[in-house]
Amino acid sequence: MSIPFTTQTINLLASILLLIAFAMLSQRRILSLINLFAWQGLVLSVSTFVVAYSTAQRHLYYSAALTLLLKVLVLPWLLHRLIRKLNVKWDVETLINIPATMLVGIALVIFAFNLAAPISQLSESITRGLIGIALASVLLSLLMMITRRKAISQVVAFLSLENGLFFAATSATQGMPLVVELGIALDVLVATFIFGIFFFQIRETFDSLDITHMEKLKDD
Amino acid sequence: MIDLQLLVLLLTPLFGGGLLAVFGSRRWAAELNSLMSFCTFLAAVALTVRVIDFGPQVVFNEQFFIDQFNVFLVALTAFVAFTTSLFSRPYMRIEQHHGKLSTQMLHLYYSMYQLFTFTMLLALTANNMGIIWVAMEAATLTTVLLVSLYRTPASLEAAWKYFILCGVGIALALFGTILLYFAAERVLGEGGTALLWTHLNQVKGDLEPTVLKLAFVFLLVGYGTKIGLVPLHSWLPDAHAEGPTPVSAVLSGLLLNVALCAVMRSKVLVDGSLGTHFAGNLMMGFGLLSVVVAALFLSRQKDIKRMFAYSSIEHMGLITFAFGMGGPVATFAGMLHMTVHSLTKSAIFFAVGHAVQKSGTQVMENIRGMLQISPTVGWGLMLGTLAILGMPPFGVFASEFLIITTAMHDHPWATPILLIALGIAFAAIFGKVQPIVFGETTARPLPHPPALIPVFAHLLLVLILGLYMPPYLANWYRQAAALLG
Amino acid sequence: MDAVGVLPLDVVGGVILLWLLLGLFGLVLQNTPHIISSVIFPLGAIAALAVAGTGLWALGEHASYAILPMGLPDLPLHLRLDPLAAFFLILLGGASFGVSLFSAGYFKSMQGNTLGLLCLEYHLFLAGMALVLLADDAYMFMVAWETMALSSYFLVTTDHHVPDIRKAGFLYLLIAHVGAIAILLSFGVMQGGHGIGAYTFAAMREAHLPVFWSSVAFLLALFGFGAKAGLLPLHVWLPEAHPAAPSPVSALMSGIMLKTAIYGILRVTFDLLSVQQWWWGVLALALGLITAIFGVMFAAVQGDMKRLLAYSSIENIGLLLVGIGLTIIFHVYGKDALAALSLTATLYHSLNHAFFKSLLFIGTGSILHATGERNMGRMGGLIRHMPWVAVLMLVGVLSISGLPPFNGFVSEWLLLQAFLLSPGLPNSYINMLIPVAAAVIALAAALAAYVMVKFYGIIFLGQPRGEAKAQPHDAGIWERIGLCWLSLGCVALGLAPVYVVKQLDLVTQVLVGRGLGNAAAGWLFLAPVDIERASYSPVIFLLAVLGVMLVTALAVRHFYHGRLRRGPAWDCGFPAQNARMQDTAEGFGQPIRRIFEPFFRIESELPSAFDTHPRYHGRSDDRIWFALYLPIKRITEKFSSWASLLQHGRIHLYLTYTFATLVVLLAFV
Amino acid sequence: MMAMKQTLGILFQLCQSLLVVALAPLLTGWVNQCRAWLQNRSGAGLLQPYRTLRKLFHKDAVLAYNASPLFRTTPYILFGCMWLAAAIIPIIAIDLPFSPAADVIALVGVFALARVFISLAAMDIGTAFGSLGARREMLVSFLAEPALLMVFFTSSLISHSTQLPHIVETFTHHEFVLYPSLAFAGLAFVIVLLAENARIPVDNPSTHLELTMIHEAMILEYSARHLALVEWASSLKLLAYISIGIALFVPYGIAEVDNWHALPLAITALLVKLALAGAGLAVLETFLAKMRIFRAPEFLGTAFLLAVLGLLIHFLLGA
Repeated sequence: MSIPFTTQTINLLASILLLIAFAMLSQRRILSLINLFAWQGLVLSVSTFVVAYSTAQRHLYYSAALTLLLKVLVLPWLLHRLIRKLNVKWDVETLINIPATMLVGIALVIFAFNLAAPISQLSESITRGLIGIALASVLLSLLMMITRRKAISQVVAFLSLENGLFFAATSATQGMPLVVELGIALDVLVATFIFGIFFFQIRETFDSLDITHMEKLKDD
Repeated sequence: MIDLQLLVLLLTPLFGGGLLAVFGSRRWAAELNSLMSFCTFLAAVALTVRVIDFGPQVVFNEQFFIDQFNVFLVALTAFVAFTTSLFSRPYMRIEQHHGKLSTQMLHLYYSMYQLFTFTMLLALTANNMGIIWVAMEAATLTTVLLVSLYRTPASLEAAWKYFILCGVGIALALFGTILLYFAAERVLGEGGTALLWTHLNQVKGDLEPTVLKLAFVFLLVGYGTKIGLVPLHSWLPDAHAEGPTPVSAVLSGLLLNVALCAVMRSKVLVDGSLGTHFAGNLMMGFGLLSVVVAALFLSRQKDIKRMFAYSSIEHMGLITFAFGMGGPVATFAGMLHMTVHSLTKSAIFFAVGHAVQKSGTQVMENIRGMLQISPTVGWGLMLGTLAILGMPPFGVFASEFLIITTAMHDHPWATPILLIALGIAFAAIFGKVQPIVFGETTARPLPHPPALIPVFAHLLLVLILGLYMPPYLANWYRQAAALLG
Repeated sequence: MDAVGVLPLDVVGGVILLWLLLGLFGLVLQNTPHIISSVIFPLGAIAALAVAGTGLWALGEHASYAILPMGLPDLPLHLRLDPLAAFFLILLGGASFGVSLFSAGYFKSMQGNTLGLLCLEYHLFLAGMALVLLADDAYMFMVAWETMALSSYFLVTTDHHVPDIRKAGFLYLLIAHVGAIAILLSFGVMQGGHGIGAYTFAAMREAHLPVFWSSVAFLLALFGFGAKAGLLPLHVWLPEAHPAAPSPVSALMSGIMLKTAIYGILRVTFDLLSVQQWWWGVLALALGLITAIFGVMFAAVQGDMKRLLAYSSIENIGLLLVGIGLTIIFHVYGKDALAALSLTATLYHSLNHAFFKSLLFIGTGSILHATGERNMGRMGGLIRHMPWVAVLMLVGVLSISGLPPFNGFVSEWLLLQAFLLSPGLPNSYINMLIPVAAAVIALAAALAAYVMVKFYGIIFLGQPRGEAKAQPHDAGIWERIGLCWLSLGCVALGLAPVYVVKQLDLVTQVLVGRGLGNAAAGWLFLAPVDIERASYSPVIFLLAVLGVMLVTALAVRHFYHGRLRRGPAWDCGFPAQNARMQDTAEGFGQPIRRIFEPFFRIESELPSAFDTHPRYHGRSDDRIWFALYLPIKRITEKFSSWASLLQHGRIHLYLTYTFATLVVLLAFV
Repeated sequence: MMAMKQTLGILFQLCQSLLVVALAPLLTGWVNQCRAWLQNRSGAGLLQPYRTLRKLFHKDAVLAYNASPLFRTTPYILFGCMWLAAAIIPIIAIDLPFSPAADVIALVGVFALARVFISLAAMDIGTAFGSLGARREMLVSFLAEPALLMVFFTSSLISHSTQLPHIVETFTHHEFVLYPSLAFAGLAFVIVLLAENARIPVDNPSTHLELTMIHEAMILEYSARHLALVEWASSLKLLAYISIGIALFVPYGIAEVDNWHALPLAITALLVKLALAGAGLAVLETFLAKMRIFRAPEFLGTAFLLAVLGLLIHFLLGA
């Protein structure tokens, strides 16, 4: 039998998602980082849409729309605005140099796939192996959070982590119950606002968004 | 009937949050805060009584589930939230008087306090693992702003760390939840029911073990961050030390319990499905690690609130260990320890709060002779410390006795480690608290009379629990322990 | 007795309640201190007497039980009063009666709020000790035990404004806590069966442990109770805490609380554990000997009178442990008569020690009030200002030096008899060890006499050294009553050994299965085994000496004259002599320090020959402190400094922890 | 028969008690006389101690201003203790009615009691020499006392009794056995005897050189009847010690109670033994030299060691 078209598309989108995650990991400039994030959101919503179409679940359409609205339009816009307001320096300093990060990233992807292999074996739904990809992208964004030095890039990493999760929630499993998704979405939104508040507070306290300033609290 | 009670329980704080969002800057905001908390407490009592009478119940087309286990946490949460609101009334006034807080900040504080209570109650009563997650996230979000209330660099830093670390943790927990759903939907089919704990609990035998293992790892790491298990604990001391004291009290007194409750729920599922003791062993490992490392941390602390934050880590580790061991006695002991720890620790934080206000610093070298300036604060701190250190006849000793004796029977190798850690903790904490309470003082009196009824109320309860446990309470605990297995 | 319908246990329980109530009253009556001192404390004393009486009554009775509807849900509080507990109750009541009466006078001058608090803690302390003796399950025992520790800690730190006292209190509570942990562990090892119900002593008696585990339990118990008793090397808190505490409290702690530890060891070894091993006895014996010698050596070089007494308590605890060790050995080898003998000696000595040590400690209290001094180097000639205290304390001094016809001698005599009758044990090593042990005991006893001569001579005799108070006043009426009671106890225990031993038989029968009896069936002679072998009659002894004294005195008066002139002291006709020519406390102890030099950690600065104001300063410290405790402290600190590297302040690091934890867990499941 | 035995016992007891009190100064005199002869002096004669006592009793007592009652009672206590000790040791007869009142351990106790009191009395006045003497006395005794106890242990382990009468009985009535352990014990006992009775090489009874004296330093402040009693007590002590030695090591000739005729023999035997012992003591004192006070502990330590060694040997050889 040949794999149905929808599944092919979803797999394609999944790989694009992973690709974008890598791109973000290697990205040096904040603006394009945010754009990538927006793209990731787009991919996410499309894949959700496809899943919704193929499994004919009404509420997945909603969540696809929600994703489109939130992750592609609102959040990037907010971030852009923040950057303009706080006129952050354009480029991102990383703690570990990019190539090393990439290598670790690849290792992580392999790790994630191995981990997910047994699971995807027993999944008879249309979306085999997507768990692995979701897991990989989650781990990648986590890695990105560890390696980035600016508050904003950390936040973006955090949000893309949420994207990975969302992908797992919608595509890998045919969508969580709607209540949950709404809740999640709400939380993400609020989180972003609070992040925004923090940026301003941090900015006015440390007059920089470099979180290496915030290493005073420790045991010595 | 019961759904009404639940509705009241949940809506009161929500509504209160709304009210205070409007009137938060009025002079009587504090009283309103206490009032709402009191109403919540009443609702919780009513609910508890009902559940004890009629056993576990599900309401609102199964979205909410109340059994002996979470209802006891609900009661505890409502009670401590109430006493804390009583304490925070004069405390915050004094802070304002010292010019540390502005009215807007208080405004934020009061409304957030109510919302925080709401999220915790939601997380406790929700039946849907997804909703539990949402509530936990919301609890984080509400407390983040409370931690950074003072807007000092330190508090900002603490809040930021708290936010990021717990955010990440929670996100991982979400992944765990998704995996859970992924496993569940193949048994329970698509749609709403697949995340309902009650249903999952019924079919836990058929759930796919490999997935659940994976899921539990994510859930444990996720919620474990919130419990403050070593090595995920890093945010905890900062947040406790830099936030306002009432917030520290509710954080370590309540939020940690709520997170632990979530972990327990998933543990029940996972071990049920695996038929092994996988989750239990993981929890025991984390618990033991937390106890030991926290004990080692204690002796180097300079900041008093930080020190007691570490002691919270230690006790959470102990509880996790107990729950990990499982079995009726250990689980019983774990819940008992949850109770007494919440009561004692919040009492300690109350006393510490006033001690800090009197001496104007959190650095322990500069807090001296509390007995001299105010015996109540001094004795409150001293007795609270002795209680938390597991000195009989306080209740903490009772639960520790149960935990240790059970461990001695089931896992003899663990007991010396535990006891040595407890000994180190004793030396560290008591050696630091003693000069704070005794000796000559440098502190100054306060503009407002401190509220110390909560302190002694809590300590009295703990003392009673150590000497005499009312039969119905014991039965209640037993039933809950039976539920958790 | 059951015709009355009241069991001894009920009475004791009532008294304990009464004590708690009195304590609370004390707290309430803060504003009327005179009532606290002159009403509540005497009432507490009477209650104590009731306890002693009940103990005496319960000695003959069967064990009586009670279960309180309290404690843990599945482990209610069990109480049990058997002869062993009864004996220690007698000890508790008898000694604390005197101490409480003394306290009534001693705390008179204290200010209200402190006194109220102290009254509460004091009676809580008494109640705690009584409950320790009654406890019949692990939880009850631990609660009582720690209540005792806590209340005594607060009593020790009564005067908490002095940093040293705070330090002493902390050290005390810490070591007590460590000991409690060990005790808890040993209970855990001894638990019988499954579930929390296995922690009743009854269940433990039923659980017949394998040799290995019962040895573990014994060692843990020895450690735990040794920490409370001041056994080497866990003694360090004792010489700090006893001087720090108010004197009546030191009296209670040293006289009674240490005995609860002895009680614990006896309870675990002979009651809860079904079989003993011979090497336990050897271990206890060796530890006891070391402790005894160590204690008395350090007592000899002390300058602070209460420290001196504290060290002598360590010595006596050592002797008691020697007795226990002997008992174990004999019991294991089935020589029950000898076991009974040495056990009798042990119990007798703990009773004696309770009396004379309390006596001496409260005596130092009176001295402290009179002179405001604890340093013997500034005392002297007090016998002329405080005759009551002087005479009564002389009794205590003679008793503790183990001199006939006082009580200290009887127990030492019994102990030495036990040694003398020992040969014929199957194990040749022990046969070799025992005479040496006896020698060490004799040495310790002789040294004790040395110490006490120093103690009494420096404090009460000679000329006043230094600038102490001009006119020290004698003890008040309450204090005198207390002192009288205790010294009477010393004399009575010394003169009526036959009766006491008869009572003790009831205890030894329970523990080692047979009593001593009295071979010389008569009240006059104490003959533990056989009148042919050994006998002792303090009464005849006393009468003879007194008679001779009387006769001589009269004869001298009659045949010659009783003329007497007063004049300046001759002292080989040295012209300019002053008080500074007498031995100081350090001077008197100096020979000991010189002989046993390697045991001390001595730092002393001697004045040069041409010093116009020569000042000698010397202190001898405990090597163990530097060799054992400081290293432990350092190690812990090192560990914690390693731990604190975790908390490095960098959020990236923290995220990495989360990440690493996740990956590791994922990799390994 | 029983009553007869009892009365006899009482009679013997009385007779011994009086005898020892009467005899004690004579012994001292004899020892001094021998020493005089050995040192080519004519000596003061055997009865000199009696004369001294008489003189002292006649004198008026002089007491330091600050002397306390303790100081005044001590001589009597001393005298009482020593007399008791000398009275219950089987010197002329074996089972005296008083002897069960105190076995050897109690005997050591008696000596200790006396010692403690004399030391306290010495510290009472508060002179330099008094406390010096007291300290030295205690220093000597805390080593001598256990040694003595060990000596007693050895003999009582052999005779299975701590009652001197029974020890004596065993040694006299069983067939003669050589006890190597007793040899050690005897050696230790001699040293103890020297030390306890303030004899050279530990102390020098006939000097007032502050650096050397121990016993004398303690009784410096005593005068007249008090001094007399103290002196008498110390000669009693010497007698008691020597007769303990006799009882332990050469117990032959000590009478049973139940026959009259043994009495004269016993007394003569006693006198002979005492004379020999005294002479021996004198010889020792003449040929030994006084040692530094801080060598004394080593000296007594040897005694202690010897005694313990004897004990161990007893355990080893069973003899």
